[in-house]
Amino acid sequence: MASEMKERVLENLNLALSKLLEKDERVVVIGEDIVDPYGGAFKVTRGLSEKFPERILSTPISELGFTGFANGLALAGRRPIVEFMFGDFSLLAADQIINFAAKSVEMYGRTYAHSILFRCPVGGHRGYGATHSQSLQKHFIGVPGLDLFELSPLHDMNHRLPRILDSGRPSILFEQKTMYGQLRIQSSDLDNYFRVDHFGDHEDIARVRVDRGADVLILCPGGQFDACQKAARQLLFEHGVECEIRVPFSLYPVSDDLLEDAGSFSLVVTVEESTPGGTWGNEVAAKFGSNSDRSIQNKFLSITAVDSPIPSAHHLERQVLPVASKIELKIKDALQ
Amino acid sequence: MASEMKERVLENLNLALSKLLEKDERVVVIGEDIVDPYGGAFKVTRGLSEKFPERILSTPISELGFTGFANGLALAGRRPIVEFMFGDFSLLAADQIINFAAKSVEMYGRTYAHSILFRCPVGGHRGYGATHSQSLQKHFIGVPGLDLFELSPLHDMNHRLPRILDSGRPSILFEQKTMYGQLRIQSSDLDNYFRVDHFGDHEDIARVRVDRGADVLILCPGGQFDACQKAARQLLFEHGVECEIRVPFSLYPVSDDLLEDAGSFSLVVTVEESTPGGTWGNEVAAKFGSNSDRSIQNKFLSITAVDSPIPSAHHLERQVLPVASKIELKIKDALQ
Amino acid sequence: MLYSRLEMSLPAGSDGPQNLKVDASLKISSNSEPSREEDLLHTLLRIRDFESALLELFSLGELSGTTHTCLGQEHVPVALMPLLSDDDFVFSNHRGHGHYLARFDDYHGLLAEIMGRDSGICRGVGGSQHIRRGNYFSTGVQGESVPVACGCAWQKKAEGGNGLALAFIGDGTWGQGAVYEALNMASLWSLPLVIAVENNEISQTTSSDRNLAGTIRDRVAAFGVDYLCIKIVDVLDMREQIIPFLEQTRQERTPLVIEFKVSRLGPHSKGDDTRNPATLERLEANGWESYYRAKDSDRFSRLELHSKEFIDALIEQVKNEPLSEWQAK
Amino acid sequence: MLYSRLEMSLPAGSDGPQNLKVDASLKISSNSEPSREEDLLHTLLRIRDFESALLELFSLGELSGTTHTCLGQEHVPVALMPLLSDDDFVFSNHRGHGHYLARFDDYHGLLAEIMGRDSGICRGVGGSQHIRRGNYFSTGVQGESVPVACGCAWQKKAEGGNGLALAFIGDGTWGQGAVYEALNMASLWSLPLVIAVENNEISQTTSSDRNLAGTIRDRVAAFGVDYLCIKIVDVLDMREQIIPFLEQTRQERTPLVIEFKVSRLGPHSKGDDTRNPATLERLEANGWESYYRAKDSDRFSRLELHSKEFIDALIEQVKNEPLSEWQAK
Ligand SMILES: Cc1ncc(C[n+]2csc(CCOP(=O)(O)OP(=O)(O)O)c2C)c(N)n1
Ligand SMILES: Cc1ncc(C[n+]2csc(CCOP(=O)(O)OP(=O)(O)O)c2C)c(N)n1
Ligand SMILES: [Mg+2]
Ligand SMILES: [Mg+2]
Repeated sequence: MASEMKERVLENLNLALSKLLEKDERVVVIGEDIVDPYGGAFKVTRGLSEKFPERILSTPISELGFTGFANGLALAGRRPIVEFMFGDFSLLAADQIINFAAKSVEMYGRTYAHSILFRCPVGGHRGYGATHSQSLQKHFIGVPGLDLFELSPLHDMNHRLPRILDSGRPSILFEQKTMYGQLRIQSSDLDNYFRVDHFGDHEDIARVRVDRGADVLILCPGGQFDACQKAARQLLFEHGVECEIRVPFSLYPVSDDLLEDAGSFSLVVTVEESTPGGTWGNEVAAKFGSNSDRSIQNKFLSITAVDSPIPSAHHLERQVLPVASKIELKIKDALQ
Repeated sequence: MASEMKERVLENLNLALSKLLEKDERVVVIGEDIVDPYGGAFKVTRGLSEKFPERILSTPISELGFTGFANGLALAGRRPIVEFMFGDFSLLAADQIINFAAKSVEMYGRTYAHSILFRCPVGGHRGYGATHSQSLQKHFIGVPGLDLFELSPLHDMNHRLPRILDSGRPSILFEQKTMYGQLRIQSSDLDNYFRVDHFGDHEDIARVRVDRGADVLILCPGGQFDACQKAARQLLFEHGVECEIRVPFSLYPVSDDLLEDAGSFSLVVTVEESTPGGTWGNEVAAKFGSNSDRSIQNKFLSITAVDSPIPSAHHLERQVLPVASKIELKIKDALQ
Repeated sequence: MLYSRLEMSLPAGSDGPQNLKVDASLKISSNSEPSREEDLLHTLLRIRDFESALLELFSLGELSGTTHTCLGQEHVPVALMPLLSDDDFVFSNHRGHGHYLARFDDYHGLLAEIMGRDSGICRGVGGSQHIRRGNYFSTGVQGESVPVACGCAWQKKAEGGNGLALAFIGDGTWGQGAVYEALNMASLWSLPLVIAVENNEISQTTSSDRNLAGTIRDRVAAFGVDYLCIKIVDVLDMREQIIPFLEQTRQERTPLVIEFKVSRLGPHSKGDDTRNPATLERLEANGWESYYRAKDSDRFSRLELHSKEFIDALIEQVKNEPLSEWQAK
Repeated sequence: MLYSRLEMSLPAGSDGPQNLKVDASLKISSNSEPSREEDLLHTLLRIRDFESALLELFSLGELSGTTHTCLGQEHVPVALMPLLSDDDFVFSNHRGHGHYLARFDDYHGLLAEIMGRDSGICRGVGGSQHIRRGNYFSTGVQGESVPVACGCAWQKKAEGGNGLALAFIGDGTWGQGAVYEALNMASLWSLPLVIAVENNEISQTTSSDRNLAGTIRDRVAAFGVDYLCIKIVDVLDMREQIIPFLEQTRQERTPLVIEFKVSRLGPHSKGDDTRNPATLERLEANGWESYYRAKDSDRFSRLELHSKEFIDALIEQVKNEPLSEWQAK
């Protein structure tokens, strides 16, 4: 794809789905109100039902039931992709995700492929209120057989979606709702200062930095990249603090690559929109703790939302969620 | 209670429930097959329906529905205690627990009491297989408004059960199935070597040690105490390694007290039966990391089950779960 | 007369809780009284105008988030609410503005809530979908409230008295298993649970023939639960049909499902209507607006004017209020 | 004859997958053939003895974990299984030994599984409740498999052909919302899904009048799904009643619920029966054992002996096998 072409995150995901449906007859997409002309609450499936009418299934409001249905398809050799209208509702299907999909891989004494992808739009800043705004990623960490991924403006889904399904492992893709409309970052220059590259297995870790040897390493899922990037710019321009941001595509398991060389930063920061407790940041920290040389005196900082349900009013949402200015401030404080 | 009286963990819990029902008219117990003469799959509610026939509700097989029902009781000022026959099935009710019970506390702009207790029998070693043996504690960590507790042979439930309900916060009590039949530890001498005391808020942290100044600090939920204690004895007698074991009643939030003085041990270990990833141990480690003086070079070790569904066959279960001999070995290795 | 007294006691624009206690055993007389009908028509219009104003505010960018208006369905809560006592539990859903307004007559509190003002019912934290006031609750997860209402109904029965719990759900929400789990318990335990189904034959963009097999009537009957279907839009006549059934629920403590055949005249949320204009026109022709306009068009126009002024003034007022100062704990 | 061929091709004790492919359009003749009936009675008895042996092994402490025997319900899978092709999907539940044995005639594989031997179907990892072999699955969470089976039925229909998916559930499992979510989808999308309900009027210790309001028949009908009730215990007669319904499911791709009125003669799991002996006696008198014993008591005794010997030998064999050497990855 020409790096000059402007593409939104939503378009990229939509296109990736379309190509996948075209190439792989086994793929079926399942969810509420996903057929055209509506194309899903966030329009991720727009246009698909026109092209693949047999394989885009708009379901009753039955999260547990249609997730089970999708598990059945997976057992029968299909490759279902399940859209939860809001990731919050994945809790209604937790039994089918954790006790069936994930168990199908190893519970029967042999390893079986169970190719199924659950898509969860997550996150706040849209004024939907506490039951439609959560970032529940952390609750699905550490289920044997279940892999977690997150969408980002830095990761092309065209080859990544098929890869997830090829893995034969049930997976969840988290998608920050506010990110759908953002432009993808396709060039290696983010702007005149920050440069982008990718490293690690499958080039799955996107790295954004001014240069080698930054002071601060920020680790965040795709959904927080925008806020982190803004914070990093402020830190650079206002306070002369250089940050390197790494955005992994795979949230769990946490790849060793993510922490490559992490000991050389004076501060390592994780940023996520989840409430505190049992966070992805803890998982990263644990990995860091066990891998890195503890004689290096670097600090670890975990930035999350406030321990509260997410309010509806826009200005109150900003109070509890980790917006750029708060990230900036917390990093600044931690450096002192 | 006289320290000489031998009481099993199950009896203690059953008695605590009975007293609570007697003292507090608002308490209602809800679950599958919990009435007499059966008294629940693990007999925790035995005898209660005879004494309080109106307030012990045996339900259809409807985990989501009866959890919702209990939430309704809580809204109406009752104090429901919900028994999941197996903690694994709490996943069917995750929406009612996370999106309703926990949200009821703060989602409406004011703080409301929502007194409800979910009881989850957890853990393996009973040969029930992968969908009836899990330790899902970690998946409920970090939900605003939701507190987590775990039963132990070291904690008297008689005053603790009422306290949970008095808190006005939805709570989950995890109960290791293999522990129900164990004798409670009611004296301050565990044996000729190890002594027991309690400290922290509400004396909620039980401490088992030979003396001050042990080498290793083992932190574990009640369900792992038995294995940890056996490992500690072996370490002492076979290898001359002194361990102090701390068993908190409150799993989450993790109390500051739990890590009191932790920096003075050469090794801090968490033991839990969960699979790796997003563990309680990570939560403790994160707290440790942020609280303690990092110039102390102590190590942190997290012991969990293997990353696998729990097999049915007894000998295979032992292979994946953290039994005493494995705990002993891992601690010995970490000390080298 | 009971209902005129009731409605007289609800001053327009009041935002204090109203004592709506009603002796359900009282029957209303069948000949409609002009003053009573005028009052309820005024309520219908104010709810309609409230909802239309929200859509307007959204399109002007003065509101964000989500809003599911009850345009076309206003008569359901207006008919139902005066039949409930304020000790009864009410569970509203995502399409709940009309439920709230008909219950509390508190336009200010709801608008302030939706606009994130401090005087909002829940200080802007709950928002359009998450409301709590006394025994009135709403939440945004479809089906979640039905088993919850079941628990409240159990408590009502345990207390003695004739209280009940009522939950509103849409036709599409019959896709949720929780509804059946609750029906089963309510029937087994004989609980005074009322499910008010607003069947607008659509869920978001999915017409009910594409997500609901069989009929709601049969599903209800299969659980041994009483069923009433309301197809009319005359609010007083609706009440007359409902009262004996509610009465039975209160006296016998038996569950009841009331299916209201209604039309959603607005978009699902904002601007997301995939239906064609002809369909909408047909639906409008059968709604309460056409009905009451035809019945007395002068009265209708007069009240419409009042209502618009009332809502316009309300918006001005709320806009000028300070934003909520709620702080997370 | 079709069925004699079928059952002849199932060597006792075989543990390889059997090709049970059947042309469902073939009807069986109504006059029973002795050899065929002898075979199926032998199967009934071996399943019964297998289950009894498990309870015995438990009481001797030679088995641990949980086991839910199908004592009294053996005739259901014995009637059903030969009517399925081996491409059809089957979802068993916690009370699934009979389902497995009737489908695969593999006593060795199942006992080895339950005893944690390497030759077990799932190497001792799955255990009594979690079995997978080809298109046959079981899991221990009530109701979980019904929507899953629905997905498999969709695939069967998408493939063309006349395949179906069948899920076994108990009466108590009608408490689970997932069942209704699946019924709704199966009806809306017209899927060849069969739900075989083994209604023993009890769930663990709860009698069905205490956890099931209304009737299963009505619940099914409310979703526009076909329904068949089987109250008899003569296996060949059962098949005759079932075949036209299954045929319709295959041809028209429509869902079907078959309710089998059965008696659970054993405990729920082990030794946890709270029913009184008189009740159990009454139930036994109506079961397939009494029926077939009365029909030909010599034959019954002869086969009973065979079966006991077969199971005894099996136990000896499996006991001497090495424990599973499965390793977590
Ligand atoms: C569990 C759940 N799934 C999906 C949604 C998203 N959603 C909100 S409203 C709606 C349609 C509801 O349809 P219906 O019950 O008929 O009510 P109506 O909107 O027509 O009043 C959907 C799917 C939700 N809120 N909750
Ligand atoms: C979701 C879930 N809840 C509870 C259980 C525990 N349990 C196992 S069997 C059973 C009773 C099932 O009754 P029924 O469906 O009638 O089948 P039966 O045992 O009579 O064959 C229960 C409650 C379970 N396995 N799954
Ligand atoms: Mg609708
Ligand atoms: Mg049963």
